[in-house]
Amino acid sequence: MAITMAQALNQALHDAFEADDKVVLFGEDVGTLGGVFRISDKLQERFGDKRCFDTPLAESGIAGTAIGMAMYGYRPIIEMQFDGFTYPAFEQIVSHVAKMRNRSRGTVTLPITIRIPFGGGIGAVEHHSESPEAYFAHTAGLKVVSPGTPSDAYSLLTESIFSDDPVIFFEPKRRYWLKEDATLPVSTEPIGTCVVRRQGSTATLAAYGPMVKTCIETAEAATAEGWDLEVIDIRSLTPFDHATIVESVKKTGRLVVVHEASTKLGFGAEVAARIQQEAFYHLEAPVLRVGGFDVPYPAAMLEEFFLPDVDRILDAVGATLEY
Amino acid sequence: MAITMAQALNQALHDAFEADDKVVLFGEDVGTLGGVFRISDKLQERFGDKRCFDTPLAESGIAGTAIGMAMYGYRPIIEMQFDGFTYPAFEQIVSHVAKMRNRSRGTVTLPITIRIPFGGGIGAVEHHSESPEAYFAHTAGLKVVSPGTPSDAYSLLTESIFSDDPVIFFEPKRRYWLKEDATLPVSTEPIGTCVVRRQGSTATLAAYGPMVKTCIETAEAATAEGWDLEVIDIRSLTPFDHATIVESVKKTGRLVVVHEASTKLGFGAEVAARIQQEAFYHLEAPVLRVGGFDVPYPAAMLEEFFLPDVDRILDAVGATLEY
Amino acid sequence: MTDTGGSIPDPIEFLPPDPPIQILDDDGNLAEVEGYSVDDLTDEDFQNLYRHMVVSRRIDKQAINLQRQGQLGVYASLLGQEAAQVGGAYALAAQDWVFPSYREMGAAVVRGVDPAQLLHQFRGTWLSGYDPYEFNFGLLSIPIGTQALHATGFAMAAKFDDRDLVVMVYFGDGATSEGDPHEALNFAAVYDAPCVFFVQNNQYAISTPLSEQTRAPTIAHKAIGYGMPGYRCDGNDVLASYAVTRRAVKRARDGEGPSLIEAVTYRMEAHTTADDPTRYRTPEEMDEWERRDPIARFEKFLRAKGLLDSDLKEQIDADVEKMATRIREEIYEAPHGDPLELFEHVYVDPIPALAEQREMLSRELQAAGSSTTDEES
Amino acid sequence: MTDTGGSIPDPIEFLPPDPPIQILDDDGNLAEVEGYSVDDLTDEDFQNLYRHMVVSRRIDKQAINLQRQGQLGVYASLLGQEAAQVGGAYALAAQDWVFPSYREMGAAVVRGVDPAQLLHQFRGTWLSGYDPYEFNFGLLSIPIGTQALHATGFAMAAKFDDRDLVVMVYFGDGATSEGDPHEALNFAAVYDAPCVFFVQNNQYAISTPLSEQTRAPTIAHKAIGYGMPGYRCDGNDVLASYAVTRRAVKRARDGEGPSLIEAVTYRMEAHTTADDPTRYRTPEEMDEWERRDPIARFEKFLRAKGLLDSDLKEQIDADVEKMATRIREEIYEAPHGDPLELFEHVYVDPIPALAEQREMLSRELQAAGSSTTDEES
Ligand SMILES: Cc1ncc(C[n+]2csc(CCOP(=O)(O)OP(=O)(O)O)c2C)c(N)n1
Ligand SMILES: Cc1ncc(C[n+]2csc(CCOP(=O)(O)OP(=O)(O)O)c2C)c(N)n1
Ligand SMILES: [Mg+2]
Ligand SMILES: [Mg+2]
Repeated sequence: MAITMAQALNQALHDAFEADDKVVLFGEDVGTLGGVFRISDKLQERFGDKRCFDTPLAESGIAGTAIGMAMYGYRPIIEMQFDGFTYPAFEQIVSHVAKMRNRSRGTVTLPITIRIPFGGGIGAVEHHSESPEAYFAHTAGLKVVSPGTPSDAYSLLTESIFSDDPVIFFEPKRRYWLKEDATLPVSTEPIGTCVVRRQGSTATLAAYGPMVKTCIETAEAATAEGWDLEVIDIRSLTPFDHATIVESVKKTGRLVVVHEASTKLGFGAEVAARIQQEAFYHLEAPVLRVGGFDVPYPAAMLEEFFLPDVDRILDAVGATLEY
Repeated sequence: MAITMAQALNQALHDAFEADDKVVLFGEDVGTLGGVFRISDKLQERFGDKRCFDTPLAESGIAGTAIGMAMYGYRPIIEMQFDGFTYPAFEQIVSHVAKMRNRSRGTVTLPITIRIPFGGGIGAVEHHSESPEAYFAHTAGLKVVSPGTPSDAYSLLTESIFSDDPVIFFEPKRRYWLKEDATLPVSTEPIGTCVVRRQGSTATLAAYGPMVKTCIETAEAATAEGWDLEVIDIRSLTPFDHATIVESVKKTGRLVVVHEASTKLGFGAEVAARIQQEAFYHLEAPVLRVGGFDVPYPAAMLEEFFLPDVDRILDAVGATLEY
Repeated sequence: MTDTGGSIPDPIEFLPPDPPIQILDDDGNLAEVEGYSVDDLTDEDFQNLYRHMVVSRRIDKQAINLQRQGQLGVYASLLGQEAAQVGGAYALAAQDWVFPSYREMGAAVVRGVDPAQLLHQFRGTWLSGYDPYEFNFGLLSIPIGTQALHATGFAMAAKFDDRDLVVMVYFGDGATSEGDPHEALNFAAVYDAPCVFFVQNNQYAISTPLSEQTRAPTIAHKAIGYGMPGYRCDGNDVLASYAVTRRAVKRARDGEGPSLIEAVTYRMEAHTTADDPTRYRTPEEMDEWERRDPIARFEKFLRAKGLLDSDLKEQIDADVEKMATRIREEIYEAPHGDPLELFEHVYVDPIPALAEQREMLSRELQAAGSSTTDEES
Repeated sequence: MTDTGGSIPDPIEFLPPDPPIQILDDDGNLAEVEGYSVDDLTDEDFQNLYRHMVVSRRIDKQAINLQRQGQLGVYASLLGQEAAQVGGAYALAAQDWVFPSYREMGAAVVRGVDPAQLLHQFRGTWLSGYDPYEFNFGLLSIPIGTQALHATGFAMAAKFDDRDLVVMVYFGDGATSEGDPHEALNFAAVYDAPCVFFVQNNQYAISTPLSEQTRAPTIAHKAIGYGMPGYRCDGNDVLASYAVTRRAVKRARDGEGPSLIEAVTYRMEAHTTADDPTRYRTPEEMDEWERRDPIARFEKFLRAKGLLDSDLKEQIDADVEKMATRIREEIYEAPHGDPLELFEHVYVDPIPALAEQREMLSRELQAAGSSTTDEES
């Protein structure tokens, strides 16, 4: 059956609520409205307003109270309404969510899932198209995950909710309506593994979240050039499974990493740094990065020029082939 | 005359206050007390409490009001009392300080300097030894600077204050008492340039802020192994002058980047990603990173095991020599 | 001197007036309310207020249509809030400043901002469409409540600089829950900043009603916690909104510091064009507020006072219609932004990495251009 | 139902009592204050309160000494705040929870936390030294005000879970300026969370006096802005601190929601051992507060009531001295933390990158160990 990523996420929430009554979800407009993207649709109706509830408009408040609820014994899922509104919660996430277990020497665990619809491509106004994943992938103590397909959305969200570690869960909002034939429940590869989505031999593309689909499309377009691209879905930024990419590079000798976030110190920097170290003798060209430019996310009518697309990725592949 | 970095910073503030009466400084305890590290000592006494003043205890408030004051025409310097207390201001910095000029199409400039004493090594309690520079170096619209010597502290702070772009100015607090023979005022290389602090041929070390001194010490210790290390002071994370490092690598063929921040997606990732791209054929070994571990900053008695030191850097140099 | 916990002076002056200030009742009859006079308003002022409200509403409707026609990405309507916004902004002097949220078309109209320019932000041509220094009107601010701190800092600066300048900041009922407006109110009070915090309590933050946002007796009751007066008015009454703001502005101008105004009103449209309010509110509720329409009420007053006859109304309507048409055309004909402008304004000083990236995009654009040419030839 | 701006019920019950609650005057005479009875306290309770205060002060002194001797990195003294902390915490039941800042040695003593364990955080052995679940006492929290949200969330959870459990959170006058306590007070009110916000107004945030922190008539006046009662008491009066907290706790336990307490007190020591208060306050001011010493005052009361004779005092002093010695020894003899523990608790699930890094540190330690051995041999 064809399901969208939004449906898969909604189903994962319903199933988790059913499986464990300590699972709760709260945030701005997630209850009555079911979230601005309806990802929590019908949760409040089915499970009541002690399990799924609207909060006052305050992201630090949402993250901070989630900590208290988790300490008590709940398993909170919280929603940041948009990527750009995660920043008011930054202190609670970085200073407490990430550190609590370590500073308490293991006595306090915080099984919190922070859902963040992220990325551009939907023609939104300012602050609604940000890709802040690098901030969290640099922060020790967090897991950071982003699905690229509906099945993965279901499986990774389920795993995140039931993980005893806090997880920042980045939902690629432009892929909410992406369809896949799948039957739920589904269990895909665990957090902490990269998955090869397409086998190839000319060069490797690596991406996560919204750019996985773009990379697949690139690989298809590349056949016209006679290039056979391997596509790796990173899925999990922390823990990061570089070994799978190293294996791929041993075969292809070339790697292009793709994301929407600004290139400078985006996750691609970590991938490049790590792979050039682990696969030094296998690389026939430098690892290249295709990311957003190092400018603030632009106005809607200009986003197409900012975002990586098939052409820009093909150019990068071409560049690696010139070495 | 031997001056400390703290004296150089204090002098830079006094001189800037004298040069331009639109320069103001505010933050927690910066007035009467002169700051917990006394970097703003005697500013309020000399220039009055409209130029240098204490604020209520609220970092978002400090950063947010600085934006309004800058829009009006002031040139605000603000202090975040410690690295770990920058996070409450994160939204104002990332969503507004960094973006205002761009979103206003150049009509609003924000000449704000955000001073942050950062890094470990002083045996402090939790949240007082963080290295958050990567968060800001990934954020388009900010300049990010960190001096390693007293002269540079004076010169870079002066340049930051008078820059029309917002600057995040990271003061390596463990080096506040580092001495140098220097006469103030002094003008060193501008923001956006790396400086070779020591010439060498065996391999290159690159660092900024507190780790510059550690790298110099490493280079001295390395002579015992017969290694002649080049040391580059990065100084400016944005703009980042990779060209100087490329030149060095052309000579040495080997690069080790050092910082206190967690290694994963720390600034070293950007340096490695960039240099492996720009100097692919010159590298005889992968770029290696020596950073803090990917764990929260530890308790004071364990910080020596977390922080990069001479031995750990030498090990990394040794590793690059094995290629 | 430290506070040893003794008795404190009676701070009752900070609590809001009860009942809230209303000058025009639902039928447009004028009441005299002590301390909140509108004696300074001339007949022309009354007509101006009306005109501003009518313009705001018409442009608002135009914007919604433009969004439906695919010309704007999204739009946040002020329908129902015209009196609060226009009345508030009208109490400011030319040199004063306004810091808006994203819903302040009415305040923008009063300040003379060209609505077509403002709409560029919603169209996505550029991130913003006007120069704040031209109208003393800050950029639309989307991250909730953050602009309250910018306003406060601006007001602090004016005070330190001994300038006769008052700052007004608009935000919503939902915004009162965020940390930033709290910090702003506190800073403003501590520095006696000439800042007026104007809260449009339109009853909702997207789908979340006021009752789930706060348990305060009223939003105006928050003021005493910062040591400033809290005012409360009928926000669908343009004269009450004006009179209350005038009092707060005078206080600020006289060096007596900031205050907080709560204008009780209602968002008659969806939160934005992307919202579906039927999921969270009833037709009955909307009807009730329809009956309290701020423009209809003011019209009754003007007619009774002989300040609005059919001629004037026709003339205003015709002007407004012309303006709406002009805006529609300007938006339809507006250029696409220049992609290379992505790199223009990020920094004042040149950044080599951006120059490289600009170069790359420029090459891409050329390639795309030449391939188009190729196809065409 | 939306709020059309009509009259609101008189919310005067939320304003703090004036004058603030004092039960013992400066000479230790007991007054009956309606609504704030201490009738439930037995003679043994009175003696317990005294003992807790004396212990807190002695351990505090010990900690300062240990810092001077280089055994602690830094320490934040509670000197002068014993009555507020002990009186407040004493009003809680065993199942209740406390969320402290970094200055709550007195509250920790009441909850039974071993001070030696608590001091590990200041020594830097580990990041914290006790298991919060053992004492229902959260970890010391350094980022100002952040713990107010943890307390609120914990209280919300208890309420959703129908548990008889009240949460109390301590923070300072300075913390009231931060966004987090604001958001916490609002959340707690909206969800009727059984949470008591206990503000120790010790007049300073490091060097910044209350007058530069806020213009509120009193901190307790902030409560009405959240729709909860604000209480104010003499924080150097252990019985007033107890009685006011007891009332707030009862309210919370009875499902009537949160409240805010302001205990007016004074930090008689430096902010921390790293601070130099002579730069910002006068000897006269300190003398004035010395005269209001909370322990001396309570001692007068106990002696007058015949609850403290020289025998008991000697016995308490001897116990306390023994305890101080034990703590001193434990800190002196405390192990260095195990470096490999850096990696132990960061995640529940194993992370390959951390395993690699642990392996690297482990090799370094072995190399250092063997080189030491080499040198020794
Ligand atoms: C920091 C932040 N969080 C969330 C949002 C998403 N959002 C946009 S408008 C809105 C509701 C605002 O309500 P209110 O303050 O009452 O203003 P109104 O829209 O009613 O004018 C929300 C939650 C945002 N823009 N910024
Ligand atoms: C978010 C944050 N900003 C700054 C600091 C540095 N700091 C430590 S204590 C303190 C003053 C706190 O004052 P108050 O809340 O009155 O508590 P007190 O120390 O008087 O008990 C400051 C500014 C901090 N710990 N956290
Ligand atoms: Mg609203
Ligand atoms: Mg204090």
